[in-house]
Amino acid sequence: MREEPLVRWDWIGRNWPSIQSLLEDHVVMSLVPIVVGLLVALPLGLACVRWRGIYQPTMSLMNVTYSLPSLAVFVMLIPVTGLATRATVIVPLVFYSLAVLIPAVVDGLGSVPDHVRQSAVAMGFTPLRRLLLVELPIAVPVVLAGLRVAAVSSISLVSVGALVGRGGLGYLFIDGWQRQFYTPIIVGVVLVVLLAAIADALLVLAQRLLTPWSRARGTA
Amino acid sequence: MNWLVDFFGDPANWSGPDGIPVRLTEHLQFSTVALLLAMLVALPLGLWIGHTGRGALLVVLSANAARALPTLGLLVLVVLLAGLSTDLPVLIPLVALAVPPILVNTYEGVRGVDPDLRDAAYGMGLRGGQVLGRVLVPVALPLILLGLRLAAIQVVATATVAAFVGLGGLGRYVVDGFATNDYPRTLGGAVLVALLALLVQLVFVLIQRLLVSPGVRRRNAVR
Amino acid sequence: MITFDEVTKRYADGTVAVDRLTLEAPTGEITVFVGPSGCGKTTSLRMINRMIDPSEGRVLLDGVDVTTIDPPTLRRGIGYVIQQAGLFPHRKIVDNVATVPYLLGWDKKKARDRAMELLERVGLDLKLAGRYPFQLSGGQQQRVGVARALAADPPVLLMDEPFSAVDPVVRTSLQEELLRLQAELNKTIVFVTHDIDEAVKLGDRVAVLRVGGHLAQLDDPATLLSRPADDFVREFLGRDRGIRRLSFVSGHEVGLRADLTVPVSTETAGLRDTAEPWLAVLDEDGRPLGWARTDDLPASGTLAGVPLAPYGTFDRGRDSLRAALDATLLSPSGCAIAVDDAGRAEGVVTREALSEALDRVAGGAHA
Amino acid sequence: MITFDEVTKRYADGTVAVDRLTLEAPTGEITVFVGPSGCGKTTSLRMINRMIDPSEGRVLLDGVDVTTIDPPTLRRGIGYVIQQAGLFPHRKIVDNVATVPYLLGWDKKKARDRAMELLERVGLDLKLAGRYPFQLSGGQQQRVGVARALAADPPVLLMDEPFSAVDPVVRTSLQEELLRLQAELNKTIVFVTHDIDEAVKLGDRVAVLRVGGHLAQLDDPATLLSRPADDFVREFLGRDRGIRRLSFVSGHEVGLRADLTVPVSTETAGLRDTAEPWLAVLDEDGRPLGWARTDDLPASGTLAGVPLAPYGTFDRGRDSLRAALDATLLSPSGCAIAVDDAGRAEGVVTREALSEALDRVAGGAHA
Amino acid sequence: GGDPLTNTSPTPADSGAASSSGGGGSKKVVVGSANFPENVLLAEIYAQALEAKGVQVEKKLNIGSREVLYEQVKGGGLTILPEYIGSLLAFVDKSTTAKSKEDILAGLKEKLPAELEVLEPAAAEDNNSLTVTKELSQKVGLTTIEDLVKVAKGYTVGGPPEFQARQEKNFKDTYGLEFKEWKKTGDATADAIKDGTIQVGNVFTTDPKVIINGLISLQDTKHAFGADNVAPLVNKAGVDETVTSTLNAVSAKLDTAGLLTLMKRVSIDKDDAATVAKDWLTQNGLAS
Ligand SMILES: Nc1ncnc2c1ncn2[C@@H]1O[C@H](COP(=O)(O)OP(=O)(O)OP(=O)(O)O)[C@@H](O)[C@H]1O
Ligand SMILES: Nc1ncnc2c1ncn2[C@@H]1O[C@H](COP(=O)(O)OP(=O)(O)OP(=O)(O)O)[C@@H](O)[C@H]1O
Ligand SMILES: [Mg+2]
Ligand SMILES: [Mg+2]
Repeated sequence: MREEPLVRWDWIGRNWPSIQSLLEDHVVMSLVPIVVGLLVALPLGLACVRWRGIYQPTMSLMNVTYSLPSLAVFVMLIPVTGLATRATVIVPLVFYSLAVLIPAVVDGLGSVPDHVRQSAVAMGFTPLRRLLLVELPIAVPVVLAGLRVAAVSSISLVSVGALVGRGGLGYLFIDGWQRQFYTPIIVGVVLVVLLAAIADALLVLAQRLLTPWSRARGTA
Repeated sequence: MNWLVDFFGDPANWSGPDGIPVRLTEHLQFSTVALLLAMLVALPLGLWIGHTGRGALLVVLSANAARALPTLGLLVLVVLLAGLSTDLPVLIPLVALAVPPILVNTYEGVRGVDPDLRDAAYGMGLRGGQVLGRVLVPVALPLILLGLRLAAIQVVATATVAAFVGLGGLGRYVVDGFATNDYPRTLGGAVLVALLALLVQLVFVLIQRLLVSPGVRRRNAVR
Repeated sequence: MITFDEVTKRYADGTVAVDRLTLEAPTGEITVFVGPSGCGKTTSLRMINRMIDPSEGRVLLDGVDVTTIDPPTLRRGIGYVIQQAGLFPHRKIVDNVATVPYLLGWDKKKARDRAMELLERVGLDLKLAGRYPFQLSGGQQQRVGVARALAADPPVLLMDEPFSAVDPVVRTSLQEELLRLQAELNKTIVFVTHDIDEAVKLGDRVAVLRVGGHLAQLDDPATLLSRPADDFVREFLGRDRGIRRLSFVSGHEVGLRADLTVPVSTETAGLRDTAEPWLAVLDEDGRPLGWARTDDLPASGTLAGVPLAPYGTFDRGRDSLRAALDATLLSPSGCAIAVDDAGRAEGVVTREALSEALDRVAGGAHA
Repeated sequence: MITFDEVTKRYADGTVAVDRLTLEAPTGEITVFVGPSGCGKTTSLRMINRMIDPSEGRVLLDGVDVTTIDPPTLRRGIGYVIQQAGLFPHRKIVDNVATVPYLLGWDKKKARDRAMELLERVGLDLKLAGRYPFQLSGGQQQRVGVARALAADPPVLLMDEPFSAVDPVVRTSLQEELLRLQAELNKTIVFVTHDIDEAVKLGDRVAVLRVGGHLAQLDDPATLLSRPADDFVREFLGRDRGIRRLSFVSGHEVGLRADLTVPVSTETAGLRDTAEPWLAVLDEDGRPLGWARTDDLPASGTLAGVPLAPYGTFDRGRDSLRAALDATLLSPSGCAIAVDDAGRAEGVVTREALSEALDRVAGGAHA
Repeated sequence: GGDPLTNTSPTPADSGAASSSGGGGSKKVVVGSANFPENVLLAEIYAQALEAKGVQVEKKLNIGSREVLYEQVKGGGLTILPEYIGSLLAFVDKSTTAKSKEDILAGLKEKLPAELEVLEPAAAEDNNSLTVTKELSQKVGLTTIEDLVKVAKGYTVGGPPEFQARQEKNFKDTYGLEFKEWKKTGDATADAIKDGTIQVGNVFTTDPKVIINGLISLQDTKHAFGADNVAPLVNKAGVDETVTSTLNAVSAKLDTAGLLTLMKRVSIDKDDAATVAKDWLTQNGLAS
């Protein structure tokens, strides 16, 4: 066993095309839940702020969802979404990201200082405009912070899908495991982490670009 | 719902080495050990960094990277490298999973304590350790506990995957149910894990009630 | 004109924040609401722009019941400034100021030009226009808040403790800025504060409210200080009421003695036997140089070589009797030198002259 | 006694916060550091309890260089009060106050008893002892902060803008509380503020610092007001310097005229041809009732039926010349009635008497 | 046609590793495989052979156990699955006693539901086995399953989750074999044997870990596992003449030795199943 080197570089070279297609699959399956999650979390979060009463129940539901093991959910979805389809992986991940994003949206809107909201009202903003032009933009940093966590976990969780036949880079883990072969596993881990790092960096960049007004806020 | 009855109603599932009590105990066991190990690493580190402010950037960045570590990949790698003779290797990915939320929340909790409070504490003649122990930790406690709670829930939920490499616990039902196309079993396993997670939540609410001073208000957690 | 007509506000929990308030805030004047914390100042103010609607009674804006006007429309015509400025953290200063113009559909260029004009008007460096609020000091933010409220040139301005979060020095300069602006713009301003000094300084009329939302007194500041309606108001006005009242008496009230000033070129010889203990010495242009004590004058030579004691001056045209009093108290001679705008001495205010002026004022106060 | 000996503090980024500061804060007195924002007040204060160590020079506590003392030990002997009180949110009020006693190893019962005693002393309801800080108002929290600093009876108290976050009314009462406490306790207090009024009110000595960490002037408040060292200090002291200075002159300085008071039982007949325009009317116990104008007196009967104008009084024992001046300005007669502690009239202060007293003060100011 | 579930997926373009050709054509077949390397390799061989004939292929490899995949083939989610005839028969007919290839094929014909069919089996056999470490084999003298009978009461046996349910009775009936304990070691069975967690494990003789670790597979003298020739299980509705003939051509060339050689490449040389499959197909003139 010891003779098996940790990384066989030639293997990576030879199999790069298939690794690449796994990578692409991984990107799609982790990105879609974040985007869909965000699109759903925004209205839901708004609703939770508007009707405070539904926040707790919604979050309880989300927390229960969050504590369901991903593997089990993947398995149980197969009859609905089909074997080894992207949907099998994407659907549960949407819910996981909701569990992070809804509180982020709610906290984000909560981070709008009351005096800012009041002065928007006093200046004659209609409720919708106030939401779009004042409250949502101010909520951006908090929402983005949530989005970063959601993105990273989503990217990491996709690989579990490999156990039910569709896990992007997770395939490399199964493959390496079966063949007692470290290289694919290491390549997979490194690529997943790299992917997460890139997504994270992009979101940080987005935050910088979107919210120049919040930079160095703490020091002001 | 019939599925649930199929699984929970079967007396065979309540006894023997593959019975619910045994699986539940196993699951609890290694979840607890993993959580304890993670606490052992993350709590002191988080407290220290939050208190001294040293190495904060590095740790926060690497904690986020650790969050990205795919549990499955880590699991198979570790087991391949170290073998299955003990459960310890299997715990490594779980520990890696639990460290970031504990670390980040502990760090944020301590760091976020009003600087005036810290000032007042030093000004009254508390020593560094006393400031940490008597002021920073009690004030940061809600956030620290929240971090622990998130970690615990993630560990409980993710420990399921460990069944893939032959570990026991409730994950067995999920994995075996899938392998034998026995949906009630998978579903039953999932429900048990969710119930366990719920129980963990309850326990933490209780701990919170017991340990956190009513004078301290809650802040937002970082997942 | 803003009219409160028997206005009562009862909150859902039963608190009566405002109790049958009836008053008028005349057009083009600053009306100040002052009173202890919780007396219903904010509540009253917000009933004007319908942030809160009254439980009973009516609030009229130029005779029109505000509840008949759609709130956003109403509010766009009313400037509103609050304590924390309430600036939008995500918008640059210039865009903050242009908020209401944008809302009203002005074109972007015009709105920004207007914003720049206003920034200048409230005394802000135009360099700040491109910054974000967090990059400004508290006082600067407050100025932006005022500029923003003025952007669409609303006839009415509501200000809720706008200057209470900044330090005393900045606060004073903001107050003066506001008075200067108001002299130009003649808005109808309702200003809320819990600081009686601010109220007296800024208000054309001051409404003192007491907890429970009752109007205790409504008067111009001088009357308020000289004739408080009851013990509550007297207590609230605090100490120094007599001295502060002098702020409302023009420096012109006091008589001057020109014979106590002498040019620096004067020979000392002729001055030594004057009955006056002190003389104000002036330079060639008539500006004061200091006080010479007649007893100490040398036998010969001009005043040029004589040691002079520092002097107290006040500007008769601009300053009040209070400043005159202060100047006499600071001056070693017990007399103040009255100067004109250019700083040239017009004469000397003796303590007798001051006393006489004060007698007139005191007499007038209770006439 | 606290001694600053050529103390300089240079921060890592090169900012010189304090520049060769040399001064003494005498034992049992309140020394106030005042100055504009960023002038190094906080830095100076914190060098006393070693929250910051000086770059050069020495800070001595009763002759001992503080850098030779272990910081926690040093700090336990020095009370420290800051703006937001810095109360521990997780501890009940009583335990907050008992913090240092606990640290010093007092037994629990004794520490709590001491805490309760102090809560009472700073004027807090003992019911609050079992509450948590968030359940208290800002002013109450500030009082707890003071109590906590006093808990182990430290000889030295450092206070960094302790009252600047509360509203003016509460602030005044906190200031008075502090003066009352200090009268009992005689601590060595160093007090930081940027409010000159507070400095002048509280300080036995006031150190005015200018930005860059230079000491501009160190004097007792009266001297500071009458003889500011330079334009910076003069500017910083602001307007009304002359009037405010009167606060430091005792009411006893002014002479009284007893002949201007008349009992209410006096027949009017004999009073009508007095030269005096106004007379102070007293009741049987000698307490003032008001002013009667001699010209308007009826031909017969006692003063009992005569309409009286309201009066201004001042307490000669307690009040300053400033209150006397204010009273003369408020009184329709231009004269104030001096009363004793019990409220009985001692005589009348005429404007002439006041003028004379002021002359003495003004004369003294520049002697 | 195609996979309706792929259509419901939020991403329109299905460009993952699990598919090698854009979907959409009505003749597309879906090749699946169970989650062990040999099955993956076989699936690759089938898929590439079909592609070489111009058939549109979607691959869903390394997914799960027979229990899962069988249902999928039956339901049409998968079209083709590499199978092992003996095991398959045991699966569809729990009571079968057939041991020979002919009996098994006959049994399958009878028992398989109408929508399913097993195409021509290859000569290649991949037997299920009971496997032990070399050390244990030498120490106790184990070479056949029969040797195990006398010591098994002290041993723990492990295998995939479905193992106990499938085989416990069979072992007892065929050999009178009873173990102390049954463990579900799943994909870690070979590792478990190596570690000593279990003494005996159910792995395929071609499992890379058997090959890598030099484990000993005991001879199945009484054919408890039955003949396990490789054969494609297909959903009849999904395959046409081209597919059938192509797969039969593949089976005609595939023998046990050949398969073992291929598996050594996959296991030891760590060549990718796809590459190995391609090479074999080229060598045998089944693809260019
Ligand atoms: N939404 C509300 N519901 C119930 N009571 C309220 C509400 N808003 C204000 N109050 C109460 O109404 C009274 C008047 O409040 P208001 O804010 O108008 O006082 P204020 O004079 O502005 O005080 P401050 O100087 O503290 O700003 C207070 O007793 C306050 O507690
Ligand atoms: N840790 C630090 N590093 C660098 N510069 C500092 C630091 N702390 C304070 N300063 C600078 O030192 C100077 C004096 O600060 P200090 O806090 O003593 O002023 P202060 O008089 O207390 O002001 P304020 O009235 O605003 O509290 C300021 O210019 C400040 O910016
Ligand atoms: Mg208010
Ligand atoms: Mg300071």
